[in-house]
Amino acid sequence: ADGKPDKIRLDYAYYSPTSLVLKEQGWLEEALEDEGIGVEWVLSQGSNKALEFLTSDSIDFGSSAGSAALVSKAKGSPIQNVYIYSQPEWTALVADSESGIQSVEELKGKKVAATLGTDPYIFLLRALNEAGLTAADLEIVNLQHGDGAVALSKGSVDAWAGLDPHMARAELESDATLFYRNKEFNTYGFLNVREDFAEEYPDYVHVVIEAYEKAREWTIDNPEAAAQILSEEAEMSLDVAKQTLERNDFSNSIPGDEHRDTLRNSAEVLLEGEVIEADTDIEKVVNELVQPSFIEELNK
Amino acid sequence: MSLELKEVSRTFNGTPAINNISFRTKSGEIVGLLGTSGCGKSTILRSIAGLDTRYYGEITINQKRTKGIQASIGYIFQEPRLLPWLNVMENVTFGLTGKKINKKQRGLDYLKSVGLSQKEKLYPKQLSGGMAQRVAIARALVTSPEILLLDEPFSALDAFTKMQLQDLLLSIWSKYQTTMVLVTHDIDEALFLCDRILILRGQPGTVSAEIVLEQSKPRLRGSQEMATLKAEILEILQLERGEEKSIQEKRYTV
Amino acid sequence: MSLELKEVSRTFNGTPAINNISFRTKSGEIVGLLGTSGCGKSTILRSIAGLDTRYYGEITINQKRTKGIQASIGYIFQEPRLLPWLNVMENVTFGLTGKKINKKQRGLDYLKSVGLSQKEKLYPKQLSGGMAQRVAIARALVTSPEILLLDEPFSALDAFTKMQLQDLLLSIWSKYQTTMVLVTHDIDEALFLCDRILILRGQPGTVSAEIVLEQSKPRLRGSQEMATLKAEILEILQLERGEEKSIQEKRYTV
Amino acid sequence: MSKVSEEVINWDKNKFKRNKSFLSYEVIWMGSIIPILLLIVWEVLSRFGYFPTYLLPAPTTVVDTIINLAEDGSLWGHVGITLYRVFAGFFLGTAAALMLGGLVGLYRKAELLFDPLIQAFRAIPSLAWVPLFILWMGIGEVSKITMISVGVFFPVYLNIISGITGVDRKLIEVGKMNRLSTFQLVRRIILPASLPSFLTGLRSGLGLGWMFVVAAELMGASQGLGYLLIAGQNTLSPETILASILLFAFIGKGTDWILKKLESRTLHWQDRIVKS
Amino acid sequence: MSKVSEEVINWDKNKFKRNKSFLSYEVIWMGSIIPILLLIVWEVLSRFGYFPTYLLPAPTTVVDTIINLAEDGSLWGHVGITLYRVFAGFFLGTAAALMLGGLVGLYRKAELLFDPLIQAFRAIPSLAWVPLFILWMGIGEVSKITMISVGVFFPVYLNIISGITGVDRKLIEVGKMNRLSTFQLVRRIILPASLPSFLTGLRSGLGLGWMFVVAAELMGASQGLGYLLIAGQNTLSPETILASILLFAFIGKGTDWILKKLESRTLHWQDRIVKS
Ligand SMILES: Nc1ncnc2c1ncn2[C@@H]1O[C@H](COP(=O)(O)OP(=O)(O)OP(=O)(O)O)[C@@H](O)[C@H]1O
Ligand SMILES: Nc1ncnc2c1ncn2[C@@H]1O[C@H](COP(=O)(O)OP(=O)(O)OP(=O)(O)O)[C@@H](O)[C@H]1O
Ligand SMILES: [Mg+2]
Ligand SMILES: [Mg+2]
Repeated sequence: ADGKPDKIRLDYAYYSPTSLVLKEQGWLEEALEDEGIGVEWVLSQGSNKALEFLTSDSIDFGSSAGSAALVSKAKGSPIQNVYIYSQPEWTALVADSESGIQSVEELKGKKVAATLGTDPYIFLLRALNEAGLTAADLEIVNLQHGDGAVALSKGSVDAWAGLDPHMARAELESDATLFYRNKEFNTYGFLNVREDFAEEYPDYVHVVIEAYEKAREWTIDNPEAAAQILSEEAEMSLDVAKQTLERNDFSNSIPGDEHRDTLRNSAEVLLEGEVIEADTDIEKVVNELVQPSFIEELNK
Repeated sequence: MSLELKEVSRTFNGTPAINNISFRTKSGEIVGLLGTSGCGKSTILRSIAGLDTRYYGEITINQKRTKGIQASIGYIFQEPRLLPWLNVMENVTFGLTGKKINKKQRGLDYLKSVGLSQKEKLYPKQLSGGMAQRVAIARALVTSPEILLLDEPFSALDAFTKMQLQDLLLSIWSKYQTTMVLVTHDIDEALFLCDRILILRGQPGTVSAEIVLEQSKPRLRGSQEMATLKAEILEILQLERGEEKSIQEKRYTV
Repeated sequence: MSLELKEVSRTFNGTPAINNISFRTKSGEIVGLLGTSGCGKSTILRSIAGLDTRYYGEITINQKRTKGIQASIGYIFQEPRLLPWLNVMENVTFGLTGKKINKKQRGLDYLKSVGLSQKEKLYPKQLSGGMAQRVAIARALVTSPEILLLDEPFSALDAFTKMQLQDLLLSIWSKYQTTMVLVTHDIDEALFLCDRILILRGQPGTVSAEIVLEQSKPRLRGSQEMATLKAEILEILQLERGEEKSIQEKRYTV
Repeated sequence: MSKVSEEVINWDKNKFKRNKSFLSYEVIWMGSIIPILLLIVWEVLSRFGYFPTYLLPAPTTVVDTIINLAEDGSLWGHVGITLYRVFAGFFLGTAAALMLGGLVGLYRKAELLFDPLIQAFRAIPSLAWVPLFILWMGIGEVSKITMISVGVFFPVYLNIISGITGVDRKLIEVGKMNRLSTFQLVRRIILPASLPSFLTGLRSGLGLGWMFVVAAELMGASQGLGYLLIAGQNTLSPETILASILLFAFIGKGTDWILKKLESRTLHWQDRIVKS
Repeated sequence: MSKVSEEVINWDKNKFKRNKSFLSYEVIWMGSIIPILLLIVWEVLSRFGYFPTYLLPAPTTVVDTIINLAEDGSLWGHVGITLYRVFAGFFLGTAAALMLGGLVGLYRKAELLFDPLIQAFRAIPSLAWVPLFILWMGIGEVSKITMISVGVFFPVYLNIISGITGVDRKLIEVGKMNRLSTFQLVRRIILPASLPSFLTGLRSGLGLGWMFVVAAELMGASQGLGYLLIAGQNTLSPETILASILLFAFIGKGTDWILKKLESRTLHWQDRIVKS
């Protein structure tokens, strides 16, 4: 494993502000320039796309929600999580303020929009679980994130398991209120690498993580500028971008036990929903997925 | 029904096809149009039928000036124009309205007249050229129109089928007193059927001669009288073809 | 090129159209087919051309038994069958190969022969029935085929245009010694052009009489000899139509 | 009738019969060659690990998935509801296309008024309609069926217009001489004459209807083949995706087969060349 | 030539001329009535708050968005790359449809072999292909263009076959009597005779090509109209969604207009009825 790749392919995504900052600042290109290694940026429109690109060997590093990475890993995709780009609070339960819905318990018998298998969906199930309800107690309508916002404001559904930036915008520009928030139920932003790549070029995993660390620190130091970048890249208004950024916690970037716990808890819900096979060895999957070794080596 | 054309002209994209055609038919008269290929015979029929309205001049039917499709005109086109998705019987009864059983009976009668009984189930693609033309003839006759326009109706038929259908036409004429305009290339046919023959000439076509036949119908085929007349007509035609000099309208009376 | 049919039969969906048709033409001979509508004349031509191969029996061209399309057969169909997306000139030169300029010159020559010079830019939808038929004739003649099959080529034409084209056909025949099979309803035409006339009868069609004309071409139109022969042919035809009794093959020699 | 001609008849009939039974056998047999070959190649490649199963499971796995769906009964729900939506959308879309296509095909005024707008709408992707449809019609069956009918509409509309403008003037004149009203002219001449084009439009439209199912079932469905596909994509389970693809292919082919039969039934009058 | 007939000529020519200029004016004018009405209704409803602006902004807002895109230059990038993909996919798809459609239309063997499979594929939605295409071809331009060509393929294919089977046997026989080879027969008779159907297929196919752009640009694009649409959906900016819809409609209409012109150019020989 002493070779070097021709180029490194990373994704960038509007749900990962650090990736936008990194792409904008060009630090990775700088770091690799001397070795003659190119950098290729690919836009991911969502976690599932990022994972699709990863597993089909279209990119080397991909950003996804932790739960999505877990599902993918459980299905056998050769990926590892080497870095946490943020702890976002990107999902919450949203209702129209006029509807008077105040708590999760009130959802009983109501229609709730969520996108099957995604973080908001897991969030919803966990919230229900906590409130002593199950999916059978209400009607979950499968709608894409954006369509859920429309359906909510149209009154087609009573509540919506929202996702930023849709949620931020709905909050800012309409009567939507986030009636249930829980940062713990969000499954973090995972930066995943293909196992092949990690095995063959461990050094370059370090290089990428280093660059990401630089971007993370810069984002913490320059929230205004970061919001500017986000709003420009994703063509969203500055207010929405700021709101979105505020709900991201960039303090911890090392994959660890808290992440494993969240994944285990998510796995329970996913097993129940038959999104992952009943005979999956969750413990093994979680341990194989979460690989703090690269960043730990780097920090040494 | 009487029919009159007054100075009818028609141009296609700047090229005149007929020029100042005028004639008049009494009710129940059979008028023949003779003329070289491309001189505008079909164009005249289309104008009378109302299928072509971009002519200059005036066409009156029963003293009423008209433009556009007229009721009770039957048209036998130069080509059979059968509807390929209908079988022979359905093609023949296409223009009939009323009870199905009556339509069928009428259709069968006329199919028999044109010598196509037992062929009613065939589709147009299974017909010979002459059979298709006969179906088209039956289709036009079966509605008993008051004015009948015939564009070389029998040209695809052998001598005897032709004679038979000429007789059929005459019997229909004597029954309904149908006014007819008959385009034909067969001088014998014109002499056998028509009360008046117009000879068209040139491009654009103009009426160059008008022959009135006063002998009553049915006439004898191949009589001596006819033969002389035929020779005369041939001469007129030949003259025209020979040179392009203007010929004054002549009126022959037999 | 010589041509021979041996006991050719063809049925369509169980209905026989022709039955045991046999005849032979020498090279450069013109054979006429006369018969009532629907008796199978076009079917015979289609079999010779190779457009229809589902016949029974044997067809030999130049002593070679064949089935399928043959080189250097020209076919004038019963309908004009012009390609609607090509103009007159392009239709006429459709079958020609070689340099464009040569093709055009040949096309112009033949268009002139059929009386359509100056019409080369028109599209089929702008032609009269007779003009379309003449374009089709020019299209078949322009390739100088060694065998020419003509299915009522002149039926849509007026008497004089018809004569002109008959003369054209004869001039081509005398230049290239083309073998021809000519389907026609015009007895005069058959007598003027053919070396032999086959009269078909019935449905399914069979050969009921064969008339050999030994007078050399070009012949005089309307001669006394022709007139007698015409009467004779009419009689044969009439006999057949009158009743369905079998007629033994007769050989007339003039 | 002579002996030979009787022979000729029998020979012809026999050939016809033989051809017929021979044909249906041949049709199925030859039609299966390529799909079966593809399946075998796919299975073998999967078995030998050329395609990792987390990306492209073997056909047997996919078929297993379908069988599982069938056994727990949910398959019929998916297929049934989607079939219902497609058929409803198909009829709606076809009806609208017939009306508008007829108007635009027959009247110049209608063409000038409507055609430009319709042609502009034709390029808008199904996914783009989703938020608008939710906004206008909510997330019930109405919006789903309307979405599918939008897909069906365009090819049918285009083919109807092309069919109408392609009708031979000569045949229309026959109708006019028989004093048909505009409506009768359409029903008795224009429709049958443009039938080949219309049927092609129907087949194209039905295909597009199947394609629009996904967009339709993005609008709050909890059953259906499109839902299955989306759920498969969201839960990263390729066997569900492939199962839904296979079902789309099979059922789509089935519905198309019906139209194809209809086509050969109603177009027997066409004077076509016999294929070699 | 007499005086009257000369008059007739001039009158005819004048009428022709007047019609022409009158027409193009009328065409634009009448074609705009309905779109403009719709826009006004939309604008008014938005202004009066009937549609909440965060769901359906007013047309003026949408146009502003487009103008902004144009000003910062990114519009040309989006439009350019999508146009490139659509055109490349269009040519590829049409070429494939011509080849396969020709084979299937002309040879019974080819029909039996290929047609069943192709018909089955026709019902598979564009989104379903996305994961497979990424798997087989990665996320470069190749997979995007292929995706679009898949969309273009089917309607063109269907219409070619319908066109070929609808060619009058009589005309094909003319070709045969002129000893054309199969290839020449196709080029000189079958293709021109089936041109109306083929062109309808092209127009249908181009429309579908535009629709498949979204699926294509789901495969790792960062520019293009489909990208704009998806990005708009993902970042919940309805003005971007609507801007992309408007652009789809305009540019789709534009490309269709080219084909429509081509159609009326090449089909002038059709003997059609003049519309009232
Ligand atoms: N494709 C076909 N399918 C079924 N029957 C056919 C077909 N073609 C011809 N026939 C039948 O064969 C018979 C002979 O037809 P053919 O066209 O040879 O007649 P023909 O002698 O040329 O008549 P005409 O002088 O009217 O053109 C007719 O009865 C016709 O119905
Ligand atoms: N639609 C058209 N467009 C342009 N020119 C036309 C059209 N229809 C007819 N013509 C022209 O008008 C002239 C007369 O045509 P018409 O069909 O009336 O002739 P016709 O006397 O019936 O000839 P034929 O005996 O050959 O049928 C021809 O020169 C023809 O080219
Ligand atoms: Mg005419
Ligand atoms: Mg014939």
